[in-house]
Amino acid sequence: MARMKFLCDADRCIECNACVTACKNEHEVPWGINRRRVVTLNDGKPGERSVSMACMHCTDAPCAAVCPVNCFYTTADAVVLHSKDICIGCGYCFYACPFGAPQYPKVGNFGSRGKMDKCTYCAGGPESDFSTIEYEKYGSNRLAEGKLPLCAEMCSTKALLAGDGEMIAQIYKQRVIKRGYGSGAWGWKTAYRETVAI
Amino acid sequence: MRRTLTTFRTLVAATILTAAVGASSTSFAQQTRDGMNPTGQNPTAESVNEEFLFKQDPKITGRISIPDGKAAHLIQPAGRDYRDFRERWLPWLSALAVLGAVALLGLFYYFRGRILMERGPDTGRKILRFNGFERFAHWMTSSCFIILALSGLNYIFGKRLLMPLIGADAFGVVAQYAKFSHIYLAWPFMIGVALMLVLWLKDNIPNKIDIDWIKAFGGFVGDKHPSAGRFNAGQKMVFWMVIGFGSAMSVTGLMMIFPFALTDITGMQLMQVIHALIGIAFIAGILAHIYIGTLGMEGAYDAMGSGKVDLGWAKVHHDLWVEEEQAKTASGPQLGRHQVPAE
Amino acid sequence: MLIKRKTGGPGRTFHPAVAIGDTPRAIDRRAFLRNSGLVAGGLAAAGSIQLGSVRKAQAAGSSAIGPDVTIKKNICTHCSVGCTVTAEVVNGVWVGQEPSFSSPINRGTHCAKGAAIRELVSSDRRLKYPMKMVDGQWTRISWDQAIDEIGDKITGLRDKYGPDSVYWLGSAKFTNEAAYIFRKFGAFWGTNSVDHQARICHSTTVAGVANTWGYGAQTNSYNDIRNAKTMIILGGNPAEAHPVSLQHLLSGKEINRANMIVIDPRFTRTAAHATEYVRIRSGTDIPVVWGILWHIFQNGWEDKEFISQRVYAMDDVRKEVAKWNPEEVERVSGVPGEQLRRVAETFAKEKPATLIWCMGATQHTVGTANVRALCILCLATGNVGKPGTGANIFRGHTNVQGATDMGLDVTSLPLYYGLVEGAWKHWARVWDVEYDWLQSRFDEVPAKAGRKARTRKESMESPGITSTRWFDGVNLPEEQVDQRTGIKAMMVFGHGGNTVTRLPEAVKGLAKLDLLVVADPHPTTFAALDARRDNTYLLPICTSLEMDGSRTASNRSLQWGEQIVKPAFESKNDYEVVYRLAAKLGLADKMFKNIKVVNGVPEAEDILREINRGGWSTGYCGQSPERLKAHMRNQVKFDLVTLRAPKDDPEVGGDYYGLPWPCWGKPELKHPGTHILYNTNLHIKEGGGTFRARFGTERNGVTLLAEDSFAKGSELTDGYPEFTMAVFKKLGWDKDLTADEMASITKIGGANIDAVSWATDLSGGIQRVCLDRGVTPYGNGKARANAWNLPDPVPVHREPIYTPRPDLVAKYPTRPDERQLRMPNIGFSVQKAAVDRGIAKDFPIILTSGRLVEYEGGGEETRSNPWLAELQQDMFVEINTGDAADRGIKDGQFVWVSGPENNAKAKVKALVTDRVGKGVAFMPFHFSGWYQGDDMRKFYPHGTDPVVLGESSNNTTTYGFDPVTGMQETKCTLCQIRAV
Amino acid sequence: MKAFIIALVVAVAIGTLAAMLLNQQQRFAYQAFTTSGTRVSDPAGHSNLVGPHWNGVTPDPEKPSKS
Repeated sequence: MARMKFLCDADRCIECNACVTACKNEHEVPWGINRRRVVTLNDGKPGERSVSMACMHCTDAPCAAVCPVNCFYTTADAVVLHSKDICIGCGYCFYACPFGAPQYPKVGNFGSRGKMDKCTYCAGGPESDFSTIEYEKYGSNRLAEGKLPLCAEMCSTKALLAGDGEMIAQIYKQRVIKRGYGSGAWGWKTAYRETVAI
Repeated sequence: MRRTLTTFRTLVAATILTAAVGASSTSFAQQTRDGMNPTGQNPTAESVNEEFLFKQDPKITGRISIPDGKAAHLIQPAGRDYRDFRERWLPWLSALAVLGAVALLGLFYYFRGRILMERGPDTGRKILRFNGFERFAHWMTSSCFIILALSGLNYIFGKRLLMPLIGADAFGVVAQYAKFSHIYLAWPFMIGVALMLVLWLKDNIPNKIDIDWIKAFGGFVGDKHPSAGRFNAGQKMVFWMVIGFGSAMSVTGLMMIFPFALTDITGMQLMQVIHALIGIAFIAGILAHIYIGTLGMEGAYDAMGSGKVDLGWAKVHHDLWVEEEQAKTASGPQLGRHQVPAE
Repeated sequence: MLIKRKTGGPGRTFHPAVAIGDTPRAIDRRAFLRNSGLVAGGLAAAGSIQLGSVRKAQAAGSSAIGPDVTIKKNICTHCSVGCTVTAEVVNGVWVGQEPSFSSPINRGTHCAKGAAIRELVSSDRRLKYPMKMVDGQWTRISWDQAIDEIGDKITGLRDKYGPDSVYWLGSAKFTNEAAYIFRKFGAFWGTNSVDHQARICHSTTVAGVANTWGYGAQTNSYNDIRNAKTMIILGGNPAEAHPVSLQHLLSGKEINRANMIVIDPRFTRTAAHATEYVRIRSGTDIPVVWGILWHIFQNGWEDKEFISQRVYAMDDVRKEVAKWNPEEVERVSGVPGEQLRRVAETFAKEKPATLIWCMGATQHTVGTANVRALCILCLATGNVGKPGTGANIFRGHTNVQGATDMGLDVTSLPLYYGLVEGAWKHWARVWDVEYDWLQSRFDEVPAKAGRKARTRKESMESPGITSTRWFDGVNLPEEQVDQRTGIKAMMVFGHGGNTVTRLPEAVKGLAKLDLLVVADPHPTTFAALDARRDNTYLLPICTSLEMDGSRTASNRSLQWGEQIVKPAFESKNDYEVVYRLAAKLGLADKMFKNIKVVNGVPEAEDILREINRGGWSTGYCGQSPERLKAHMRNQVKFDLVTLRAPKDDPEVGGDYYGLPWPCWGKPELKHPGTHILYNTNLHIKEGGGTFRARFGTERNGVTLLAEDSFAKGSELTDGYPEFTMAVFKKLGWDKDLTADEMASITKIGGANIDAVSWATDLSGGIQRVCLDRGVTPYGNGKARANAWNLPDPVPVHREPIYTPRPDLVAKYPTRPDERQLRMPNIGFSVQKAAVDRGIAKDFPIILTSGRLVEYEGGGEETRSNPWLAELQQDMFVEINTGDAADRGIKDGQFVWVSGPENNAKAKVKALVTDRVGKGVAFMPFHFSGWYQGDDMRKFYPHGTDPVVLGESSNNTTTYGFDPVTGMQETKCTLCQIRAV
Repeated sequence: MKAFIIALVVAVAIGTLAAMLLNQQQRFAYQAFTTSGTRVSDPAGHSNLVGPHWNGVTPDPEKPSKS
């Protein structure tokens, strides 16, 4: 059984934001909601690195744990999804999420922020696959089409890897061995309690 | 004891966390200025990595072009600690606090029983203890409190207790409305707390009499009644608990109603922790208050119900206050005979 | 109308049996709810594992949309890399984008712009119908009315002021075919003032590179950079400007452990991935390059054999380089000698090495000289004409290479034939019109201001006014403009108004124009500067995603893009609009004599065939539409590194992807195209070549032909001149020509058959014979280290007009005032005045500009795309932390950036960063819509305002033009920054 | 009892008022994450995840989706 993960090779990431707009394009995500984003560390200084970040679909996901209404579930591919029918928009998942993934359609007060939205690993939601309603609530369901998340598929330098955790770790390892450097699998320790050993 | 310690540790950790953020950001800024000219350096060789950044700051923060400050935090592992608190400790703590309070009160009831009114010469005569406005303030605050407490507990226990019973869909709806009520009824609650502060502050200033009252265990043990003014030390404690916890809940609650308005993610987590911890303590405290006001003492409910108490009872429990009131009006507010409540 | 992706069939119900039975999935909603109802924590997943394993197997064949989805391929319009865009279309609506994994260029990937390109077509900010400004108000009009009125007005202007009074500004976003008919239209109209964006991006590259070794284009390709062991990126930030190219660069860097050296005033996103970063002062590229060469010559690291065989006059360069010892280089550029020595040694020794440059090198008053110096560095180290080497020039727009090739250039007819009589006669033959008639279309210019009068023929052969100076052509006194009158009308097709320097002057010019026509998907800055009340027209043009045609990527590969959807709203494609205008002017019959027109729209394929018929000089003759379409069908067959398809492939066997020009001979010859220019290790039939013998055979007794160097399999084993019938006769090769070919050549040559050359022979016979004999049709010459026809034959350093180092001006002054391209260039006077007035004291910060990854060019299109606009919502200036602290400026606050001319100022946000060094500020050039602190949003036609507006960086840019091409100076001026 | 009833009524009234005020000052993400240089169109109808199903409430299956 595949265990889906994301891995951003920061030595390849050039902050081109293709992942961000690919996500918008695929799911028609409105302005103000960024399921994926690119953060630049050490900006303008030697050692500067950019990292593309979205929901990492954690092992034992903290969002799912703290959710007061248990609206999260993990698929067989280890993708962490949630039901917008049950979500009450309380925002606890944002506090617990190490990666700032949850987004809310309204900003301001807690009372009516709308249903939480986050990266679905292009795997839709609890509604039946390819239904209109699934698309409108969660975006398209590429995984069920046998495709991977579009952000990773369109990454300009192939920095962002998506797929089975072991496979992408292997790809990353080979890259690091080949080129002789690598700043590590960002967020893996926090998300999966493991890291890619080189 | 271990549990309280852990709670304390979580709190302390959270505080240190916030302090550390401030401290490390200054050192980072200095570094910025020094490392100004990267001429001649090999940017590939010196890339930053997670380990290095986590040494500088418990969360990794960078630059992002979208105007959303939250998004600039790349990784904040503190979310894991928050989750630990919320899922591992909080349910047990709150269960212990609430059930513990109920159990203690049960024990107290079992051993002490209902405190019955002592019959005396003034039994049957009434004295106005709380006027209509005071009662209004009390009931507004307390009714809101009950809803807030229940909806608050729902955040912790709903999915564990209610959801299996009624199913996810129904629970989703219930939780949604519980959330709405929690947010919106917080406002009358806050107003109520403020009103109570204004109404009863002058009668709740601690004084020497309170020490004697406490020394005498408030008369709960034994049958001698210590003197007390309008409010005895126990009631004052309830008052100050309501004011203190109420305002703490209000401040943290407001911070949470307007997320990220004044603080960042670490602050939000801290607010959550404080709100939850005080919340359960508050609930436990108020349970005791409810017990004494209703079941614990004979005819208690009518004190806040009608506002009038039995003069005899008042003379026993609040002798100084009765003297004061009777000094104001020669006749005193003596009303018809009735069953006499207390609080 | 379906406007967004929705599922094709009716939505499924939520009956559990249906949900589970129809589409097995990891966990269906009901199952999930049951689980979460039963267990509090993470057991939900465990309960679903079985379901999940079933799903994987069954879901593979399903599609999100259903059977009625069609796939269309076009090319991303946002840079020159040439990424294939794969569109999913349902019922004529573009509903989704898929990665184009089969394209050897982008391999599925995109940058932010490419990944968001679908929005361009459905954008609600597009110009929806033709509009006309009536007394300051935008009014909707019909296409017929628009064409009618515009046609009448330009005819009136032509009658009154002559054809040169109307300026034709074309676009690098045109397809090749559109660029070609636009240039042809200019010729038929009778002016050479036909220009496009290449003027302001790589005109100096084209001039500099072509003057060095023959053709003004990238010598290798993005993919070929994977072979490099060393790459220097000078004045370029491909990580933001060409992100997909970084895929190839970084792969090369990783696989070969290549050195990646970035030389730039700014620590860019590219520099972050470099192995060495060299920070220079803006405008000191020549000292730095000469400084590198100083070490190379000093240590004998140059490629002596290469120089002696294939380079002319390298010794002239040695003399100039000798002046640039490490001390002087450091004094002028700030780069320590030790570092340059390291760079020099790496570049010369760790070969193959390539040099990559972009607008940081080209957009200077010394742009052409910069480019020449860079070419010389490649030549000195023998890094040209082999895999992994070369001048890899990254161009800016989707088809800026093609549009340049097609002659949207004031100095040339299509395909670099120039403006000489022979060129006009060649194209007159291709177009099947009388040369005399063409000549009659041009203007007679009376003598003025001491200049001689000009005949029609002389006008025809005199370069036009450059797009960088159009407003000078309006504003300057008429006697200073070298044509009958100044410019009276601007016909702007697909070109922003904010990309040219000195915007305040442009605003003045706009106000004075008799007519302004903007034909674009968006209104552009031209329409929104609030300078005009009347005689202004907006024509909605569709994006090139909505039309067929070929585009030439930076690596000279042509790719055929097919129309994805029909033009949105009332917009029309360029072909139709040019055709309608031509029809209105009565030129259509002549212009489209040999081009098929279907329902009023010329057919792209047929235009390309005409290009093929005339494009001999640049090898645009072999890329028939059929071949290009076959390449798009067979993308997956081309190799990632060599870009070549296997020889045994029935459709594209042996071809290089996109038939990179030169693709010699007629399409039937099946020349594979030329992946790497001047590569002598390959037979010309396999894409080999030599340096072009373009400048004669000898000069001052020294040969200009190659010595002992020739392409593999060549019958001539030494240098040789370009092939004409005269040379053919001498060699006896004329006998190889067929009767038909001879007949055609005889017809062309008339009395002087000897003059018919490889470039003018319409039969293709000369090229065919050349190929058979393994020789390059354009000859086998030497590259020129000394280009004697240029103002500075050997590049010399010249301080920028507005330099922060006035102390260096005496030693390194800019060129004296002179006249170029119908205009005075008074750079020297301006520089002198700036030094005398002590400008550098009042404006102590160097202002440079560049690109952001989210936006492109003038940015109207990309700033109207919410997916991109969200990521860059404010115009900003990057200011060094030290400079910001001195001025009390905080990150994110508004500041005034003021420039030394026109009291110019711009209100922008400060981005405090160490990307720029102390004393340097950087602004992106994509913004417009704010002008000197005022929001101009209300001046856009209702609803067409871009999502994001901001100050244009060109509000504060200043005077300065390259003497060869009129390139503007955008990379080095001065400014002052103050908190608002 | 009267005080109690009034208290409940007033509590509900204040709560409702608070709800109204809070909802009034509520801003959509597209409004909140926008700066002075921008004019953003209302994403409803243009974007997914908003519009008729903004809150994730299951829509009437009979209602045809916008096409």
